[in-house]
Amino acid sequence: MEELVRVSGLKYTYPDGTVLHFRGIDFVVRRGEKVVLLGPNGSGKSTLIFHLLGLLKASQGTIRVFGVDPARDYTKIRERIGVLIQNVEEQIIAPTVWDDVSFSLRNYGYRKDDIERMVEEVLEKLDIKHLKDKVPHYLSGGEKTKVGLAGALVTKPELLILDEPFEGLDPVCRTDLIHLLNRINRENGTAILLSTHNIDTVPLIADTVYIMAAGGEIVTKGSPKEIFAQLDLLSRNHIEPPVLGSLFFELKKYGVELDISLTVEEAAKVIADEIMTSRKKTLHL
Amino acid sequence: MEELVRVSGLKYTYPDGTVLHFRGIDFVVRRGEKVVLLGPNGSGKSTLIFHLLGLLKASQGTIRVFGVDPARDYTKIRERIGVLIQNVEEQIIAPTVWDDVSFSLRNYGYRKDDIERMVEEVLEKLDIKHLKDKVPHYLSGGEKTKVGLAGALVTKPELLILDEPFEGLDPVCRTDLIHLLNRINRENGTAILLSTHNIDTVPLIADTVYIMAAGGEIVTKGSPKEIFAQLDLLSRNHIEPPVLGSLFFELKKYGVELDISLTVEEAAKVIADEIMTSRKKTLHL
Amino acid sequence: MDIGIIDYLANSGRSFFHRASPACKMVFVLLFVLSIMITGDLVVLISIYITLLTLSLLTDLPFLRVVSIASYPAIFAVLFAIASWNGDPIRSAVIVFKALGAALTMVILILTTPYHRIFSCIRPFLPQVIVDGLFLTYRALFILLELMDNFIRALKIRGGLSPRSYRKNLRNFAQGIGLLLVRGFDLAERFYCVMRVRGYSGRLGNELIERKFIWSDIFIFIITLCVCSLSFVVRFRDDFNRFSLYFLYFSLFVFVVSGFYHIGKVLGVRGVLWKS
Amino acid sequence: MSHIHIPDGVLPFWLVLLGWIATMGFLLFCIKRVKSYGLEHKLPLIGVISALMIVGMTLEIVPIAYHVNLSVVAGILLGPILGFISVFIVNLIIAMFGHGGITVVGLNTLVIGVEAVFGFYLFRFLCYLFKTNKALSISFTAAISTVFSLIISTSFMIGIVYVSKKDPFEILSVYSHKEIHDGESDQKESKTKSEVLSDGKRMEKMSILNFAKTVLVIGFPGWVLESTISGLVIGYIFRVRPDLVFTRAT
Repeated sequence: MEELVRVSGLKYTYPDGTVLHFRGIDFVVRRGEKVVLLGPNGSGKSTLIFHLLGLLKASQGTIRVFGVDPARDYTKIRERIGVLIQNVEEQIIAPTVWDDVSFSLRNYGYRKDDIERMVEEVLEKLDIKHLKDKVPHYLSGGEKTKVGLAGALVTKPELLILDEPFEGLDPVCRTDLIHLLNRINRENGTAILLSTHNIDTVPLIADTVYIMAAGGEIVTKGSPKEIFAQLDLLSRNHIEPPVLGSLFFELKKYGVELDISLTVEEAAKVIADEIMTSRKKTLHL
Repeated sequence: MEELVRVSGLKYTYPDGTVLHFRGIDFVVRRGEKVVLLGPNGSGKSTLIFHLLGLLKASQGTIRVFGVDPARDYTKIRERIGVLIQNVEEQIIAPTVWDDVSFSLRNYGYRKDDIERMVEEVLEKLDIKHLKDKVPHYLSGGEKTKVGLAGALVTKPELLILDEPFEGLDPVCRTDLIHLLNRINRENGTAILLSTHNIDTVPLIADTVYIMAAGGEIVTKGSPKEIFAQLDLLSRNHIEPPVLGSLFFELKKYGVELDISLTVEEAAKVIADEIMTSRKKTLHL
Repeated sequence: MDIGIIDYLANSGRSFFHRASPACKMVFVLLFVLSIMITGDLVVLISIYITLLTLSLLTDLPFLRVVSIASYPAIFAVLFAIASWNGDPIRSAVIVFKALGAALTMVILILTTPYHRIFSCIRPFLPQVIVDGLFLTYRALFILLELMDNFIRALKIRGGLSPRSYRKNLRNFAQGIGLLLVRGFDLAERFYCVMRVRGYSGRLGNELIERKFIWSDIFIFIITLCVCSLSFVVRFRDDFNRFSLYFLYFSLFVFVVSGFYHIGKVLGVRGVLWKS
Repeated sequence: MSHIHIPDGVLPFWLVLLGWIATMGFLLFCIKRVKSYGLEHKLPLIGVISALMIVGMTLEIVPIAYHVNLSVVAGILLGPILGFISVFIVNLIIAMFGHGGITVVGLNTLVIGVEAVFGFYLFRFLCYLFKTNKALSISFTAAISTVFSLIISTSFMIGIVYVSKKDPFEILSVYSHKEIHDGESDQKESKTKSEVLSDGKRMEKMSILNFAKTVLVIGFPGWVLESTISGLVIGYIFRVRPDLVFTRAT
């Protein structure tokens, strides 16, 4: 698959002198892929994302987004990228929902009726048409996230970048958002790059997970299952494994070795199967 | 045990006319108890807490905190309550950590050497003595929470109230905080009242859980185990059950009925036991 | 000055005044303020003020609150009046009523029209930077107000606000403002990032304006025209002075009638007096 | 009330118009300068600081109508150019609350803009002069700058009222104009006219003095409040983020 993003050997020095060095594995996002960047607070997830958006300039290393260096040519690729930064609240800058969702279209110089149509479409898709004329500060947290997302999706980007989108959402809103993102990925083939420290959401959305350690090192990558089998690696990097991962790990200690499953349904099936087969054997004998 | 807090039949009308009515069960916190208030965003958890702190005045119902009505006599009880409200950032008022931790002591008119001693003590306890002269603005999220907590604990309160303390913390910081709170509760006998929508933390800290529904109704109370056995009640109130709770629920569907356990270790033990007994039976036969 | 409440009332109101087009209400403001400015006749000024009171009844908003919000400049006007006192009470009254009338006009506008609508109406008359500055200010205002609420709450909980220790309060407030400023700079930085990422090129807000003319527009327009022409006539045709009293009686009559109407039908007694 | 918001209807039309023209002129100049610094970067700052000034006004620190303006703080942090733009935005918005006249936004902007601009230069100058680099002395310097800027802006405001040359009555009241007008045909009446004029002059002198006195008396507690707060705020910011106090001025 075509590579949309590749970051390698990135080094960035903060104004206070701290250095973030993205060593180790190259960071890659391919077309249509759902990538999760997992790491503790302060591991540099946001910094990495800021580099992809051309907001920071690396002192070393290469960054390619759609084949160009975003620090220099972000305007060339900006319509192909949708962004939802941390604190959605601060991402909504226009006075009404409609204005905010149409913000980038208007600034990119789209035609008026095109704008109307595209905004209508995206509001419909996210099911927030009724909020059109609302003022952002009267929206709930979940609604704000959706409005922010609508603003990011309105240009029909090929790559959607989300920085800690689950922050401040309650579990129900979070699940909603995950379903929505998966749908967008499925229907439009939009690649998704998402940073989070909420590990429980990872299995529900990720094709590929990158684990970042403090200081910016990319420790490992892999599918959620591969990653969560390496419990020691996770805990070494201050990442708490998901509950089910730990459960299977604990079971191993009791001598019960089962395939790791990361959704409740699968896990229940695996465990129940194991118990049933044991029982059946009992019966058969 | 002595009741520290009792709220019954509270009714509050927001400026926009929305009414929050805490119907149903009385809300009670006893000395030394750890109570968790669980509910989706907008269910009125914060509103309830604001009432306890005398920040809002109920139009109906009674509130007793240490036997007095906080809306009228909060100053009488303020030294017995430590508070960490949502958004620690705005709660850290003073320009350095020391100034901030000593803030309430200075306002309550403590003597200078008492202040020094008490601040020293609490910083020691929370293991943040090295931050003493730091500017809070530059601290990490976890450190900020600790500083806020130190400011709340410095008067050695009998009741500690925390509103969504886990918001914005990564899992490792969260676990840290939970351990810390449990320790404080154990060592000083401080009662803890904590509101959250993060259900996975509940079994780790709660003695008693109150479930709130949208509109302020207190739907049910009980120990974590009792609560999480009622999966349908949770989902009806837009609360996602914890992963292990759902797992046991799913297992039931396969005909495997086990005792619900809410920590990974326990759950692993229960499942492993079940599998082992089945296997053993096999062997015995 | 409770900005939160004002904004809420403007956004949530459903009266015919709220529904009227912002442009029409701008014309209303323009002509009413003009009428107030050009006239020097106290009777006419009082009549205009009473007409404005009637209009504020028609906004379905808590009446006393509206009037009290609009009474703030009276403090300054009284100051100007006292300062130039020469024994003529009428002259002072004229000064005060001019300020009151103009303020009430503005307040009716602001309580029935969301800010951003007003900004987009004045957009053609101001440089783009200022308009975008206004939009951003408006947006930042509510984020900062929330921060300030949190801060005040923290202050109350931690004993930083005591009724009589002004020195301590002053100090703590200053820290709070400092805190907000520091947070504000962070906020500005993030706004900047967002604007860059989303391709800001000098257009922030309010593009979606429906240009429908509804009957409430016509109603407001007619009243405005009446008041304005009366004020002009009285100002420039001296022989018309003696009729200004009729204007006063008439406006008073309308006010009383609509007052009763509202007490009875729309709001109920409590609502008219003080609905919080 | 560290400064007086001039309400609608007390100043003559020509002065109000002049105020608008001057303010617009300055604004255009400022905007041109800002554009050369990069609008994208400065606009959010203007928005946020303006919002903060308004938030500051809602804080009732001492009951009654005293509130802080933070115009000098805005000046110090933003610099004179951005500071002036901010002041205009704030004035326009608060005029919509009926808080200070809508027709005199121009003049009010000039008055408070003077505060911000002078505050900035005074603060920088005093810091340079005394080589202040401690939080306490920074606070003190900011407070002193605030006091002087307030004196300057208040004098400027009194000046504006004086320049309007008339005491408000003559401009406002149709009758006085009319009396003078009607008298022109008649000799005897014209004497009355000169009497009226000299009378007016005397009254005018007295009233401007009265006005100045009242403004100073009422303003004084406001000045103390405003400069204390401004000093403390700048001191706080200097302790927390010193880089903000001495950024390159715009």
